Amino acid sequence: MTDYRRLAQDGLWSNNMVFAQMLALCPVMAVTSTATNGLGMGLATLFVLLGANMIISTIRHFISPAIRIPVYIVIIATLVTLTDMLINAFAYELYKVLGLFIALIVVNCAILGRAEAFASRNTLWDSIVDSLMMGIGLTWALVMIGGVREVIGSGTLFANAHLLLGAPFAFLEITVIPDYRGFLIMVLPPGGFIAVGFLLVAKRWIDRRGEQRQRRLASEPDSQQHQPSH
Amino acid sequence: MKAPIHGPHAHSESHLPVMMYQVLLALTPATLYGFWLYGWPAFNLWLVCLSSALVWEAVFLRLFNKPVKTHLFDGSALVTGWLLALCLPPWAPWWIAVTGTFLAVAMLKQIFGGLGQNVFNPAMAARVMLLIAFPVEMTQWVTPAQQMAQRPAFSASLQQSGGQSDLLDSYSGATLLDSVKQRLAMDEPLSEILQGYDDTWLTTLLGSHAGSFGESSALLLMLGGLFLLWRGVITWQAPVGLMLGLVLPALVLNRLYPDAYPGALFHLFTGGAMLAAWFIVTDPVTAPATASGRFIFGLGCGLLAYLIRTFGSYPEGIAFAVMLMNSAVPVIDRYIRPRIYGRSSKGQPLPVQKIKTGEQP
Amino acid sequence: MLISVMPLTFLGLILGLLLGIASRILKVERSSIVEDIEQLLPGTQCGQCGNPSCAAAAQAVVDGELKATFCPPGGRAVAEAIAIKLGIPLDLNTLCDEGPKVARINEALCIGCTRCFKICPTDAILGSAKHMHVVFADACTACGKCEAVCPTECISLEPVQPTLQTWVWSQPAL
Amino acid sequence: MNLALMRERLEYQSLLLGLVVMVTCALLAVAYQWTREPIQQALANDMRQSFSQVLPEHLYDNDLLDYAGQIEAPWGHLTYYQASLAGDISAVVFPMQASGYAGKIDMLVAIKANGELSGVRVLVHQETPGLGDKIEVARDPWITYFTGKSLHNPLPTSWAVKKDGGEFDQFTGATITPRAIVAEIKRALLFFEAEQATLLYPVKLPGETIGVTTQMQGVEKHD
Amino acid sequence: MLWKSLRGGVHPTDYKSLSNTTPIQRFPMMERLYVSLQQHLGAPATPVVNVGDRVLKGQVLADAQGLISAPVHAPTSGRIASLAEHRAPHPSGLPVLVITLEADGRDQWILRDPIANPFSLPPESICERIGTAGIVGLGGATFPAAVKLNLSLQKGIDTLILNGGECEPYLSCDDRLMRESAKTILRGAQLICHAVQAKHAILGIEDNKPEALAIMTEAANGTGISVKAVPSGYPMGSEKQLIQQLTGIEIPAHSRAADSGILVHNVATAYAVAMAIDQGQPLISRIVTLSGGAVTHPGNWEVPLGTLASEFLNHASGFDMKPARLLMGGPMMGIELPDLHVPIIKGSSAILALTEPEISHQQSSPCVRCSRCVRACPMGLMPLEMAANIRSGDLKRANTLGLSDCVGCGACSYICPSSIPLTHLFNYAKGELILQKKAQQKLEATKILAQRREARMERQARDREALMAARRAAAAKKAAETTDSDPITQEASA
Amino acid sequence: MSDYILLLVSTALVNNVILIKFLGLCPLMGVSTKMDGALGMGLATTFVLSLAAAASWMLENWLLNPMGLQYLRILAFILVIASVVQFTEMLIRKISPPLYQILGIYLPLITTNCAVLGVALLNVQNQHSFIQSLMFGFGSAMGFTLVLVLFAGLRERLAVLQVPELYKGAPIAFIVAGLLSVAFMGFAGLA
Ligand SMILES: Cc1cc2nc3c(=O)[nH]c(=O)nc-3n(C[C@H](O)[C@H](O)[C@H](O)COP(=O)(O)O)c2cc1C
Ligand SMILES: Cc1cc2nc3c(=O)[nH]c(=O)nc-3n(C[C@H](O)[C@H](O)[C@H](O)COP(=O)(O)O)c2cc1C
Ligand SMILES: Cc1cc2nc3c(=O)[nH]c(=O)nc-3n(C[C@H](O)[C@H](O)[C@H](O)COP(=O)(O)O)c2cc1C
Ligand SMILES: Cc1cc2nc3c(=O)[nH]c(=O)nc-3n(C[C@H](O)[C@H](O)[C@H](O)CO)c2cc1C
Ligand code: SF4
Ligand code: SF4
Ligand code: SF4
Ligand code: SF4
Ligand code: FES
Repeated sequence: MTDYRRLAQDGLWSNNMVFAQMLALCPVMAVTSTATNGLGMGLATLFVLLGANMIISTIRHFISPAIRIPVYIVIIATLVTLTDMLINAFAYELYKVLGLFIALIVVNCAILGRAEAFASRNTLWDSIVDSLMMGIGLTWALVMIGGVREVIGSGTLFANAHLLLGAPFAFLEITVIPDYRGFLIMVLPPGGFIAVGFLLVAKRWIDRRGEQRQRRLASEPDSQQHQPSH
Repeated sequence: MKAPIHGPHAHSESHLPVMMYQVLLALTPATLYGFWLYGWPAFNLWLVCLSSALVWEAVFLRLFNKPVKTHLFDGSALVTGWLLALCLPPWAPWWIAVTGTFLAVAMLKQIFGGLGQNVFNPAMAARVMLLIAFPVEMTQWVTPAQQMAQRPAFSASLQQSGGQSDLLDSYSGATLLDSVKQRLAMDEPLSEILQGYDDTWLTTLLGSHAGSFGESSALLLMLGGLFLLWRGVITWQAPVGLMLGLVLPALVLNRLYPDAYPGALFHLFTGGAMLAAWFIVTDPVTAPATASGRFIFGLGCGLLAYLIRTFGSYPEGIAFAVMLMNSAVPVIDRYIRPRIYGRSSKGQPLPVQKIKTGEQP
Repeated sequence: MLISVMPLTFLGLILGLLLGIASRILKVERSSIVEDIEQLLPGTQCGQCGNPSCAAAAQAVVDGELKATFCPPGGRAVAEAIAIKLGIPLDLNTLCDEGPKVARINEALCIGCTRCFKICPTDAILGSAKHMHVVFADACTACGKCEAVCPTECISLEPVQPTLQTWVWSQPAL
Repeated sequence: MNLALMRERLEYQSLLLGLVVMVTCALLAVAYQWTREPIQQALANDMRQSFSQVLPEHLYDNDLLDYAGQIEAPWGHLTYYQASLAGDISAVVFPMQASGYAGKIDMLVAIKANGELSGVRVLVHQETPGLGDKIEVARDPWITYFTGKSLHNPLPTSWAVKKDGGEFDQFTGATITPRAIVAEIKRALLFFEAEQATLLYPVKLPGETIGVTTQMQGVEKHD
Repeated sequence: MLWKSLRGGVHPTDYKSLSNTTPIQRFPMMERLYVSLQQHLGAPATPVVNVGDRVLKGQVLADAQGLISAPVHAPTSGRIASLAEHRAPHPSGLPVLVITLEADGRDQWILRDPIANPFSLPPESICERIGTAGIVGLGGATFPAAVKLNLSLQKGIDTLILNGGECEPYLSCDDRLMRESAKTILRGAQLICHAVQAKHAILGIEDNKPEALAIMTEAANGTGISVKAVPSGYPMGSEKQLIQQLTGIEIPAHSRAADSGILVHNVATAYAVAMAIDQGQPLISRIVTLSGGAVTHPGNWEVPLGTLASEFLNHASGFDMKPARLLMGGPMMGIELPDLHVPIIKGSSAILALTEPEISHQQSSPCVRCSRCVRACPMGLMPLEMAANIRSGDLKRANTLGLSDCVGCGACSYICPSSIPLTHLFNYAKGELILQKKAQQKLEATKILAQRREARMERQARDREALMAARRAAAAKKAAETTDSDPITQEASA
Repeated sequence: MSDYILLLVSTALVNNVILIKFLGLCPLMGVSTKMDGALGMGLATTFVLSLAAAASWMLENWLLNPMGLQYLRILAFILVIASVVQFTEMLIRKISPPLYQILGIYLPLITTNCAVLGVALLNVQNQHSFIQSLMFGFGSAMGFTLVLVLFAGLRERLAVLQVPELYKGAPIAFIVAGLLSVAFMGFAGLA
């Protein structure tokens, strides 16, 4: 029985693609000048990841090691091209933003990594769960980074969300700091690195707090065990 | 048992805080001149920079659980704050100063582990980041002549420093580097551009052109630098390297195309060149550790600054050049190192050399 | 349709053939355990472990130069798998180093039972039946086996005392 | 069992990769057929959308994409689009590219038949957010001030930013971007004046159709 | 000749005038002497006398043991009171075996046999004589002189360099010795030259000792020994630096001066050699500088080895004030003494009692990469990098950066404005690396032991199996013969 | 000629692949703990990038364009790049172990470096000629190597500094990368 909870925890937090594995960095940096862009990229990657994992885990028994990588890459490339065409056809505005980086999902090392590390050795269902979790993990990371950069850099959040999600989601677009002068550096290239750096610090801090609490909990049961006997 | 004390049991006189305070002393003449040149707003700026640098230092020392008292007054935060003040536009509002010292002291120094651990020059990196983040405020210059003709009152200066006045509009002017660059870009010949400034290098030496607060007087800065050199706080390699790096390409291009490229002295005495030469590239923390390494470091800073000034988008390239060379310091330190006694420069033991016999004692 | 599929299919056929041939002709023999470990690794080739490729990392972990937890992309699962495969403890930071020790036999209590003599894996104990035994400190690895078997509890592991010859400066407090 | 053995065979490997490629190619070919229309539609819509920004609705009643012409400009090959109202050419629209602070600025210029600007819009640019990006109409109305201007209003000598002694505002702390745009628009006007005859000559009679895709290179090509 | 002056180095205030103006005084014999068995580099000497024995002055108390070692002699006549552990004059403060000698006050010499015509003897016997006299290098390293001479003789020496550098601040024992015993020193030099068959001899003296320079130049006239001034600066007196200064030769890494045909000895060592050969006197006393801001009467004394430092200080001078730090040796390379209850040994060139301002020590602050240490290092190292790597635990990298080339002179620590204990870090790392190497060697040795044991166990098991099989076979045979139950068969089948 | 030099400067410095274009960040974070490794990686990337630029140009202009198959571009490029890299790796490993130590061990890493595909695609997008494509590939690789080596040097130094626990390792590396990117902005407008 596969431990789905663990898969989820790994994908979403402890083995997060960006914050723990530190892969998929190029799209992370390049398209996260706003939270909306991050969301779009995350969803596109999620789609490719899910598709690739499903296919690869289905056909894994037929593939010989010598041509393993080319086969995986071809499959991923196909999915990416599909995504590219679909976005181009049906979400042109988003396409203008994500541009080149959709094509680069192909070499997004994280996808090939997942294919090799997980899909090629696990069952279809496990692979689906894993890719979903990893993909969602990536998406929230992208949204997070985009959000931080956007708020600090220009004082808004989810600007242009309607372009991605449709007019009904225009309510997401918030101006966090009205009349903000803008801290330009955060929306420029350096801001991406700096934002990821500080978010990593935040994750580390939270992890550490968690560990401390765990340790405290671990020491408490001793005292609790004694209580019932009294 | 008490742990034994290891030798040596004698130490030289020079201690770190002394060095730092000597740097502050060396900066004083240029700063006082800056007060006179730019009036109260400049003084406010200086004050805000220094005090906010100290506050950030204290806050972050606290945050990282370091003894605040022992580190706060080692003078390094003051030097950083002071130098940052000197390279800001003289009438910059207070929040530029506070953000700048935050970037310099907290982000570029304390996060790296505090004094001595930073890899980028805090003052320069903060200046660059401010420039990129607030390009408008960071390129508003005051014309000294106008300021001295009609000094704003202290109360008005408070408003200016508070960022709530449009006083600046009536005093503003471009820096020499900026205006020369822009007019050269519009294909005006250099001789025409510099017509109003026929004694360019003399005035810049004394410093009466618009520019950053402390970069105006090349002469006073040089004086401070020579003082540091005399006290042994700095060595000559980096300053000389920087000046050569600026002067050599300027000489060559000026000789070839006198109407398109300003001469050597122009580059040497405008913008932040002198401040950088004596106080920035000499920052021990962010420079290579060997003498020849420091020369190369200075030379690189000069050449890059010239490149950026002349061919890039920014009128002043010193700060970028320093940051770029800062990032090359580990590489320099790796390849430029003293030859170890008894080893070749590659680190191999030397061949054994027999003493020559037959020589009469 | 057909025309668009053909050329690339052809390309695929050729490349597949080439790679197949290449993998056969150019095969380099490597130890099977390294290959097994490499199989376990994500194959991301990300280099975060400090090795230039997963294959090199597999070699390094087999050589004992890396901890089992070296691979960030692999996460916990891979670390566990490697630890199991190599039979090494996963959490290395639970091991604490107390400095060197050596076994010492209390002469007054030793009854000469020879149990310690028999069990010592490095032959560090000298002595004969019914006579006092001594530890040859240079050979003792402080494994503690003799301490466990001694019926009179006369063996103890004691920190090695420095002498003028072996004393070294300790790390300065900074 | 069998599979494991077979996987080691050369032909298997070659065929497998070939097969995978074939299947994926086929899949993509289908997808391509399916999305080609929508993609072109999206592109065309995007362009129409841009046209509508530089041309007031009352100025034309045709689909500009159907009225594209080619001309050699001093700076290279140019595709232009004619707007017509009730069969008369009322304006031409063509792309221009200015060299801004951080790179090329792609814009669309619409000039009425009488030489007046009908509108200018910036399509793609990399200017600094908060500074140069005020040329986007979404951020600042600056670019709309060109509407109605022509080579006579103001006179060519005043086609410059105020800092250079001209008519047009610059942005505080960012002169380079507006300067580039003003210069480029002036160039467009001068070009229009010189090539008026060609540009205003109808590229086709009503009812004729020309494929859209081949004509859009002029505008499509921005990165 | 114009050699490049000392590379790197520092110029500490030298304080030599505190002690170099008065002549060397003879220190009186104390009632009890504590003669350490470890007064030299290498294995400690093994005692050859028993508690209660009466000994004469100059009699051997303990003999050299092993390849690198030196004997120890009685500094005066008297009775062996005890052989016990006593705190060593060593930074660790660990105990060392010490022979306590109760002086009888008669100071009666054992029979001395000076060599009448040493130059007619083969060099080997001169070396042997120097060895039995217990002479060790008096320049600080206390390396047994005979060992060094023998090895040098085998390598072939061209030039003897006498080290009169004395670059450490405060120290003036060599200075005074050169002024007062120039002839003896030169005689010693000639003897050493003969012992290693050297053709030339050079005496290098720092130019901050003009009197010694003048006296030695004068005395050397006609001896064929050249006396040369070298620029003063710390560590000019270090072997490698002095050789480079005087001859221009750089001793390659991992090689010794002897490989280049050079032998370096301290002037006091030469003096001791002359005394041993010409007078038959073993090394039983040495010149010790007593100095420092806290000392009332600084000066130089000839002190019998084994005199307690506390007695030396009390009788010779006393304190002006409470000293901040007590040292044996110079302030740069010397060691801190936790207390003065330790004996003077052959390597004790000085006892210093320093005041706080003289030490000028501060709480250390972070390295600001000022690179003064790089400029100061005479070996061309980058102390700041080595220290940073050691602090972050990367000793191996520190070693590749040149830790093994560091002579431990302390110039870097002296100059560091952040008061970082650089030399301490280096010595810690050097020690740690040695320990690691030893542990590695031990691991390999035990691995072999374990394998051997395993093989033995297997063999024994096989033997036992064979034995059992044989017995079983025998038993079966027997059982076939007699149906009676037999204790042996029972045992075998059990 | 000067056009080509400008193209080189522009791709190596002004539009640096890593810091400005954001391509190839994973190896930047991964293989930059040691300067030697960074140099090796840079050399190997230079090799592959140039090769990929040439191969993809030929593919585009001789196969995809004539047959109107532009929509298969990503697939064709990556297929060829991956195969070529894998093939080169095996070849080098077999024929020259020393070269393999210098270059080969980094090759598998490069397949998944998006700079390679990114540069190939940019070449097509910018309609570069064959020579221009090669120059573009080479210049990008030089820029990549430069940044990788500088960054590795900085990280080597960071490793021995007293960086606060929370910031040690990856976080401070990212912040330094950000500052490096700030510094590279200084090259703006050079070409
Ligand atoms: C980070 C940064 C970004 C800039 N971006 C632009 C820009 O997008 N457009 C522009 O015209 N000037 C920009 N500038 C300003 C120019 O460097 C130059 O100073 C300015 O255009 C001169 O205009 P002024 O004369 O109005 O000050 C920028 C400056 C910096 C520091
Ligand atoms: C840093 C340093 C400084 C030294 N200074 C002196 C010195 O001033 N005088 C001296 O005789 N030996 C000094 N030595 C010791 C010499 O290197 C060398 O060991 C000695 O001269 C050899 O003579 P010896 O064997 O007679 O002691 C110093 C060594 C070092 C490492
Ligand atoms: C052949 C030979 C071997 C030596 N071996 C050692 C040795 O193992 N350890 C040692 O400290 N000195 C040894 N020495 C003496 C050194 O060369 C040097 O004189 C001594 O270390 C003291 O020098 P210093 O005080 O300058 O460090 C040896 C000398 C010779 C000629
Ligand atoms: C000669 C000298 C020059 C200095 N220059 C700078 C400088 O340019 N920028 C700066 O932030 N600090 C400077 N400092 C102060 C100090 O080195 C700086 O705070 C460290 O970089 C922080 O670790 C200087 C200090 C000295 C002694
Ligand atoms: S086990 Fe104890 S009693 Fe027996 S031999 Fe060992 S030490 Fe002696
Ligand atoms: S501790 Fe281990 S190695 Fe040491 S004596 Fe005992 S059994 Fe032998
Ligand atoms: S002298 Fe001290 S502060 Fe200066 S570089 Fe060396 S170790 Fe650092
Ligand atoms: S102690 Fe070592 S590192 Fe320091 S100056 Fe002396 S030789 Fe150089
Ligand atoms: S995503 Fe670009 S290299 Fe990993």
